[in-house]
Amino acid sequence: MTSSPLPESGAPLAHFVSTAPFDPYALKEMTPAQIRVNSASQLRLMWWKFKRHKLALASGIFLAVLYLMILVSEFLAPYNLHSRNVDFIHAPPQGIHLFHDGTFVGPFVYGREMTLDMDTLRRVYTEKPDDIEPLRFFCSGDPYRFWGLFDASTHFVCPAKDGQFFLLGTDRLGRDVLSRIIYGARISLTIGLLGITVSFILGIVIGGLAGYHGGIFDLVAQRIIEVLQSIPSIPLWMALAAIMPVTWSPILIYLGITLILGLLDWTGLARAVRSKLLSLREEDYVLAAQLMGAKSSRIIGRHLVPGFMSHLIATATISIPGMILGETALSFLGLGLRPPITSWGILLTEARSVSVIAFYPWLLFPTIPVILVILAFNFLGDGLRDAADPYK
Amino acid sequence: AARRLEPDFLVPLMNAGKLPTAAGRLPKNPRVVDLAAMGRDVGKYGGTARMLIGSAKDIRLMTICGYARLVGYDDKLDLSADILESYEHVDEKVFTFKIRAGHRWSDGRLFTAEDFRYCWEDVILDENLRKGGLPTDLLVDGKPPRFEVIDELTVRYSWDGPNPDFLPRLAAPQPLTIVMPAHYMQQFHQKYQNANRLAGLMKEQRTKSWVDLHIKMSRSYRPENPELPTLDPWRNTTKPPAEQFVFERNPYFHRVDQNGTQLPYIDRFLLNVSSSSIITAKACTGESDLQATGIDFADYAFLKDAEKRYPVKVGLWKATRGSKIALLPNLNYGDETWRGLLQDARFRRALSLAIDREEINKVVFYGLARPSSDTILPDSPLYKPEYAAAWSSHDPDAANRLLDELGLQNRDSDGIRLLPDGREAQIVVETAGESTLDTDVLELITDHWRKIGISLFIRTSQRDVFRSRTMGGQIMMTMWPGLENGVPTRDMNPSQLAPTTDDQLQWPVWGMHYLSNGQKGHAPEVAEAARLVELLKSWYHARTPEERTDIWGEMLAIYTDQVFSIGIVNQTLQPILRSAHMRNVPERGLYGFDPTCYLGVYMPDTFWYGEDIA
Amino acid sequence: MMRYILWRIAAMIPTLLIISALIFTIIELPPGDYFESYISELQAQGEGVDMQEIEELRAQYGFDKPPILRYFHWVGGMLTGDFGYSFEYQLPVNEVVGDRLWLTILVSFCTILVTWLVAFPIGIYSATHQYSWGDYGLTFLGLLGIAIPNFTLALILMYFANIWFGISIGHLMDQKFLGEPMSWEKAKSILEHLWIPVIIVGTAGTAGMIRRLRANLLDELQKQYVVTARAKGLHPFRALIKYPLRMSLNFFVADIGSILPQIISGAEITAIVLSLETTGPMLIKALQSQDMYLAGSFLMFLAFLTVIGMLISDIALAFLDPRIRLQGGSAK
Amino acid sequence: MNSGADLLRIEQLGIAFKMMGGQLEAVRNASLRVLPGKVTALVGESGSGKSVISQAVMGILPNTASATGRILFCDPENPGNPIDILSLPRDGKAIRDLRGRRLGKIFQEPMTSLSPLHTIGNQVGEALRIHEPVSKAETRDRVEEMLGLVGFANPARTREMYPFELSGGMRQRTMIAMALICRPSLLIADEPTTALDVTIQAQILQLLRELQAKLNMAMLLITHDLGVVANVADEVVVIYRGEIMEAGPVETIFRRPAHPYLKGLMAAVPHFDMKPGERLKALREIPVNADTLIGKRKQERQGPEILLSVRNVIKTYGTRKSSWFGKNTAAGVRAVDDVSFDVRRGECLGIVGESGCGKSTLSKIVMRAVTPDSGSVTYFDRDGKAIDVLSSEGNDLKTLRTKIQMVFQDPVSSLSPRMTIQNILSEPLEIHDRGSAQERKEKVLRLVQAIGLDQSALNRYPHSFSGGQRQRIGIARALALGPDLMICDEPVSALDVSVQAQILNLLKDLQKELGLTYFFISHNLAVVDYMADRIAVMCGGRIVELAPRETLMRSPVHPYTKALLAAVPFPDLDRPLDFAAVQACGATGTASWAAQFRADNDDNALAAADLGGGHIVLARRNADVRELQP
Ligand SMILES: Nc1ncnc2c1ncn2[C@@H]1O[C@H](COP(=O)(O)OP(=O)(O)OP(=O)(O)O)[C@@H](O)[C@H]1O
Ligand SMILES: Nc1ncnc2c1ncn2[C@@H]1O[C@H](COP(=O)(O)OP(=O)(O)OP(=O)(O)O)[C@@H](O)[C@H]1O
Ligand SMILES: [Mg+2]
Ligand SMILES: [Mg+2]
Repeated sequence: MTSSPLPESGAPLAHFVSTAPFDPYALKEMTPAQIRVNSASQLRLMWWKFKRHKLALASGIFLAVLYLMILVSEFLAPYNLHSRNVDFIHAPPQGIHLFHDGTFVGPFVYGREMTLDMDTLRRVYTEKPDDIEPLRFFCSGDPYRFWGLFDASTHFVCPAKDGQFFLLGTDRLGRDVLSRIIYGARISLTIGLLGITVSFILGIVIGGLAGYHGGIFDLVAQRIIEVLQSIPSIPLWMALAAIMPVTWSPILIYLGITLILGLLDWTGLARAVRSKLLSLREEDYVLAAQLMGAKSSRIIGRHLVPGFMSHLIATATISIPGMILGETALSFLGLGLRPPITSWGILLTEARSVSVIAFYPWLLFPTIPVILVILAFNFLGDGLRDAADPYK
Repeated sequence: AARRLEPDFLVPLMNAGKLPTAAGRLPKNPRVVDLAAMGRDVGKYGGTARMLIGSAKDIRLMTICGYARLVGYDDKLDLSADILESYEHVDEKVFTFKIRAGHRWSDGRLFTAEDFRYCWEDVILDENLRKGGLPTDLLVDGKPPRFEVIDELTVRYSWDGPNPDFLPRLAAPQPLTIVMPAHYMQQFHQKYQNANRLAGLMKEQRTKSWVDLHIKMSRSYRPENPELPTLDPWRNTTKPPAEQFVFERNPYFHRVDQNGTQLPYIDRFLLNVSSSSIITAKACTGESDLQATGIDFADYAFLKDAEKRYPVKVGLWKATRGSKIALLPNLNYGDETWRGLLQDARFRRALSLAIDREEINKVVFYGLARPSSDTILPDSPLYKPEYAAAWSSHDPDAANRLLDELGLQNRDSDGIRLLPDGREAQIVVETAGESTLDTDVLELITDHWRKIGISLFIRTSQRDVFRSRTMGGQIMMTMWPGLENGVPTRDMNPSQLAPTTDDQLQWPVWGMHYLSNGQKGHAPEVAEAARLVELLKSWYHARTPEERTDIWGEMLAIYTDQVFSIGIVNQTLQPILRSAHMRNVPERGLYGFDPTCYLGVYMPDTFWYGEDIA
Repeated sequence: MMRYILWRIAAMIPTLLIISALIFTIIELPPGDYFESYISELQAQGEGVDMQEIEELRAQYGFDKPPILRYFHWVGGMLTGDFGYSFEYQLPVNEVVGDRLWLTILVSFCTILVTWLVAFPIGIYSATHQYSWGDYGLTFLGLLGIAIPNFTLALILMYFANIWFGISIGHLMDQKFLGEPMSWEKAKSILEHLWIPVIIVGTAGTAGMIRRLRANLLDELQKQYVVTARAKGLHPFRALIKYPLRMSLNFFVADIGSILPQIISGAEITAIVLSLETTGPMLIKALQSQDMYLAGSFLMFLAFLTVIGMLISDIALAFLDPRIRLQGGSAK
Repeated sequence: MNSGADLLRIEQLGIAFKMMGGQLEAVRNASLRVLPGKVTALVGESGSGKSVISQAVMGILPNTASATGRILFCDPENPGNPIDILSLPRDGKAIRDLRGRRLGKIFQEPMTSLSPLHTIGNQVGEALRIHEPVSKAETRDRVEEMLGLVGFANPARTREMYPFELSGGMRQRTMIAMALICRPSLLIADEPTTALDVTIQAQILQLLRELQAKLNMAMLLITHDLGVVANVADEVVVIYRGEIMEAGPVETIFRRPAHPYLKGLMAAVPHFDMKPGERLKALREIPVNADTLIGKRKQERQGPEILLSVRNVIKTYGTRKSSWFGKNTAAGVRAVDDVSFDVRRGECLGIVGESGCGKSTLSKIVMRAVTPDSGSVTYFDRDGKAIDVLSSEGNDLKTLRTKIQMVFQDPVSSLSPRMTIQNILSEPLEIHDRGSAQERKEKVLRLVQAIGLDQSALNRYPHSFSGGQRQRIGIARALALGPDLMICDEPVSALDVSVQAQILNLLKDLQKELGLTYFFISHNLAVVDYMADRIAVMCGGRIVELAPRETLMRSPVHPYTKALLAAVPFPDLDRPLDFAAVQACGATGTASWAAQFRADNDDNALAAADLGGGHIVLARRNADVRELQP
């Protein structure tokens, strides 16, 4: 009996017996952290895992803030959605300054003057170096009707009295781009998600049933998918836009059409779900669940779809831009949202000529929130994916 | 100086003996264009002009801008003979046309009275070809003219009553067709072609009947048939469908400059089909040598900027429309209450007064247009300032008063007026929404009208359904360009001011009534509109110029005072882009379809390339 | 399997019939017809129309008859290879499409190719280098592509390509080559212009593909059989290509049926903005002007592609994953 | 035989897994070695870290693991230059060059270790293609040769098949073929024979020995079967909870076990000489209260005697290749061939048989997971109601699903990879709406404890368990609903003898107290002997012999049964297996059978002959019963 089980290389093995105390009933004692983990629910575990993904967490918080912001757009926007300033048409963005001539003044902008160059017919804005227009905060500005409920006029930030403050410039009617972006968030961040939800529910349910049951169910579902996929959205929009009643408000029409698009958009997902399930359903754990007497809905929902979660999350996050910008293509053809409603997509369609890119590039600012939101959703999706990943 | 009288372009053909020299190609008595008198320079031959068009159908621009007509307007809008050597008429009843001797079609065949005869007897009077009967323009009191061939080069049309419209119709952008290349067209005519050959041709052209074949092969307005002989300065050589249409000079064109050089100067026009959205961008990168369509005033700054980088020049012409855009209240609207209001002049006047035209002008037109009602421009000899001023000032108070007077004094909590039956006063304006201009202006008007308690909703739809829906009373108001011809002379037909056709969106049903001779639609129930119809009828019979002037005046007064259409601004500017090397393109001009035919009356055949030819 | 394929091909007939009826309805749905829009277009320019002639045309093309008759006429025509008549071009539909079809195929083919060439390596890279700078950077680029609407991207690219490289605005070739026969110069010009639409149309699909591939790969990378492959000494990259990638192809294969139609219709707006000589703008225009036979036959063509694509996709799926039983129910 | 330096030296190996809430130290301070040409057996409790060690040797630990210590591999190709595997870059060229070529590994769980999308031939030949410049044809030949060596009757056909078309044992043999194809110098075999019947097991062991002798191949053998250890190992290392307890030459270990754990292990081995009613001596006894565990009253054995009756069941699998062109069953495999038997209430019916003879298929037919071509399966309820298993619907089906439960042969793939153990175990309860959420939670905890895991297992996902642990989870899940009939397909194959004893005792207790009925498939004849009341022997899709346990064990009639019994390895150095005597005697080896048991290509030649006393044997119709008697 030796103290190490390992002899010299090549030497014959001696009999080694561990001398450590041995108690077959001994249990490893657990740290409090382990106990906490052991008694947590699966959701809680996921949340903990999610939290470890800093970027996802940040994205989540960013989106949460954004969604909170759309509740108070009226307050946050320095101007109203339709406030026009005919003296500041196509005004470029304005910088915020803190110091004037080396002295601290607080946030302010320099006043500007517009002259029309009659030769080229361009509006030229010159800063007046001694016209200091300090910004006001929690101030009274354009009156608005908060969510259409009560009148108010308090804004987070407003220009100086009789001054102007166009952080992101103005458009061709002299409307503040920043304010329009803030208002546009309302539509862009909400309605499209509705469409995604509808199409996801349909896609997963129909694709799931077709893939799981196969046979005649699959056959019918596939034919429906074929038919729907064969009808491009643009002619459909054209037809729908033509027959929608005039008296409906634009938002209602848009909502309706988004829903209809959602109702038509599920096919791609359904096919992906179906084909994945066609192979997943052959797995033993599905059989195990069947033998336990689980219903199809449970098998699809608890066993199959989770195995497919990463794909679903990726697809969902990737469809978000489509939904946010969904109306741009339509607006481009003159079928989309109409004033007085606006969205980021609409704002972008307003910048639809090369001259905008050459002369008024700030009209492309709405792409920035779009990019941010899309990135945030994607990173959030990454975090969710990882949280649901058992191997992590 | 020894001027070259033959374009290089034609020399190879002449050398090959396929083409005679200039003397052999020109009529004995060509039309001499006195460039000096027009303040232009004599040019030289050569060059290709590129032009961008939004769709293949736009090749008709060449017919419009080429502007070779039997009789045509000059840039002062005076009528004179163009293709014809001369014309004369007796009391506008008997018209005698004299053809230029030796004038040839573009294929070299002589242009004679036979071509008129063929068109009259074998086409217009042919029952198969003209199932619907004669074109209304050729009827006076429902009766066609008598047509006579006086000699080889002289023809005559005579009516019992006066037809003051006849010559203007021949000079119109889309002219009345009374002449066709008989030698060419006969091969497609049942009467002249044996059935076998005809069937073969039909098969070749994939038409179902010889009538279709004849119609297809004879289209001259949209010159899709490269074979069709023409009298225009350039003839199409490309068969559609195509992305690029090549127009080449017509070697037999009948105009010469004062030195006797045959026009046109420019050899070829290349028409490239582009989507309308990038025409501006392309024009700005020097890809067009002459561009007026597809570019808009809003792009002026961008176009102007291109001057720095590319050899192009941009000029601004004055648009001839009565109003750049106007609101047309549908007096035949289906809803009883609304119709009542819309037919009430006070209501229309209130709407008009409420609009702040200065603001619109400033925002959209850099203040360069002129606020005005929908009426004629000062460039017209018939113009009076009061027409433009009628109800076009910004006076919301007066507007409010008018509306109160009308019994719309009740308002809801949002300050929107209530109709007598309790509904909100919401006006839905339909627009084709093709440019942001319409929607921008409407957005501004929405605000203006809110101040008088009227709410405005914008609905964009395809413009092709406007006509039938307006007819059906489903559209309340449309946004549409104002009066077509803003620079009329007393000799031009004032029908645009009266309900005369079904495509006038303010009164299509009444227009239909007139158009169908009372068969369809119904007569105007508004007295002033009915009066306009009467005045129009009396214009036809007016004998003296003064009489016509008076009629025009009264019609214009009624039209503007009644605010049958709500004009916004007119005299807007149209950018005209041209290659910097191109000469003789006027700096200023009137731009419009009718009557100036876009560039037509300014004679693009006299444009030429200076310096090194591109 | 053979049986299944035959059965599927048979099932295509009723499917296509249903689709044709739907397409016909959609095209008929907007009020008015081609002639209405023709008239109003002329009027918008201030031109007059000869209503008489229009009425004649209407009668000639059966627009005075009930739609159902026209439908049967159309479907019957298509079966005999007659796709109807384009009013707009005043030519039979087959002749109108002409060159555009080839250019469309060229653009679509390049787009698909580029999408795959870009998406696969990047997707694989992102999955194997999860949360590396490369992963973040490429993800960002990809997402940028879909975050910017196609037409904006088109305008931007077109503008800068002109400013920087002097490439003429829009179109698939320089103006001077329009209508010319094919030549070396023309081909070069086409290539010069091609990358812009390819990038624009490709970006959206690329990003989606990258993200989904990445997600699927991440799932598969952990599977035991990948470990087995590694234990055999297979290079991790080759192992990835052979095992997880093939597994992840499932979603991709499921989608191939709709790739072509999607790209063709996704390119419509881009093609309009760039004024490409492809079928997209023609289709949109035909729809807008209600040039119904042109639009209808075109949509049917897309539908046909879709249906065929679905069949191919199903067969490919069965090849890809031997466990998949297309025929049967859930019992083995 | 060359016994130079150690081929593999593992020094002070420590392996820990990062987990939520801390680390899990799977291996601590483990040191062991393998001599060239020799076999070192690593035995130990389930979950003690054996597989993890083997993964570390291959350099394929999961990302979440971290290892310390040294693993020195001294390649005979490059002697005197030991490589520390742990220090090689992960998946770098150096380690890749070793893997597959010099180091072969047989994975514990063959199903999941094979890709479902690639054919057997493709996967087996892959290592060859990576490491050796071979042509296509050569690869094919070598693959076929290897497949033949591991006991496939028709290698050419097997090469074209997909893993899911194979039985558990066949997949395991595929793994073996895969590991051996490049003739590695060190083979790491993680439970290489658990899914094989004893005859094939003997054949494989024989093969390994030959390779050892011929190529001087060394082997790190991880196994629970002390019989195998006794027969092939040179040195034995005993590991318990990640620490080495005892090590020494095989002689020492078997003759003079010193550590209490090893002693306990030896004592827990089931053997054929157990008295009826004798319990296995598990290292740990976990007292189980059947009532609270299953939550059901002790029940009298009531109702009809027969619980399940299977009649003339036939199942033929078509192969995938043929399915491309219509249904072509002729080319298929007859997995179950006209099988009839009854299961009596409260008994344990053991099934043994050749690997690939259709046991799993049969059990799946009984569960209605596979539809047979013909035949019937009837279940008799406690109140005598007969339910046709194959066609029941609605309520009947629901009853069946609670009354019959199954333990899958392949534990990994039968557990949803994305559910925690907590969810997996409470799922059957949720499906059938048993108890409140809290009650379910408690019940799950009791189940987990009953199978020898602790609470910390609840929130982990299946992949993070050892093979044996997963197997136990499968058992716990089957128990959750308190079924009447449990179909256990190799339920304890991955368990070491002591845990196996624990589980078998648990099953026995439940049988006694609740009257549970078992349908028990196993290759371990000692286990079957311990558990079963009657035993059926299957071969080639048919039941060749069915008899009460005693009878079958003492006086087997069928040549296949006899061969089986002869091939059992004993954990006793004095009773070595006579490898020479073990011949291929399964469905492929029928030729050596006595004439009255051979069908000789006549489908209808054989019928069940009753020898009395419930002893039935499959023999020629015309055979005389007495002739058959031993
Ligand atoms: N990927 C993993 N993540 C976390 N823990 C793991 C992982 N793999 C194994 N373990 C744990 O490590 C310990 C050792 O596992 P290992 O698989 O080596 O056991 P084993 O000795 O092979 O047991 P068996 O005989 O049951 O297969 C077990 O407690 C197991 O739960
Ligand atoms: N899905 C399938 N498709 C085709 N053949 C199959 C399928 N499943 C099993 N088989 C074949 O059926 C036969 C019996 O398989 P089964 O799994 O029942 O064997 P087994 O007795 O359980 O063997 P083991 O002891 O090795 O697990 C085998 O030859 C196998 O190849
Ligand atoms: Mg293990
Ligand atoms: Mg089995």
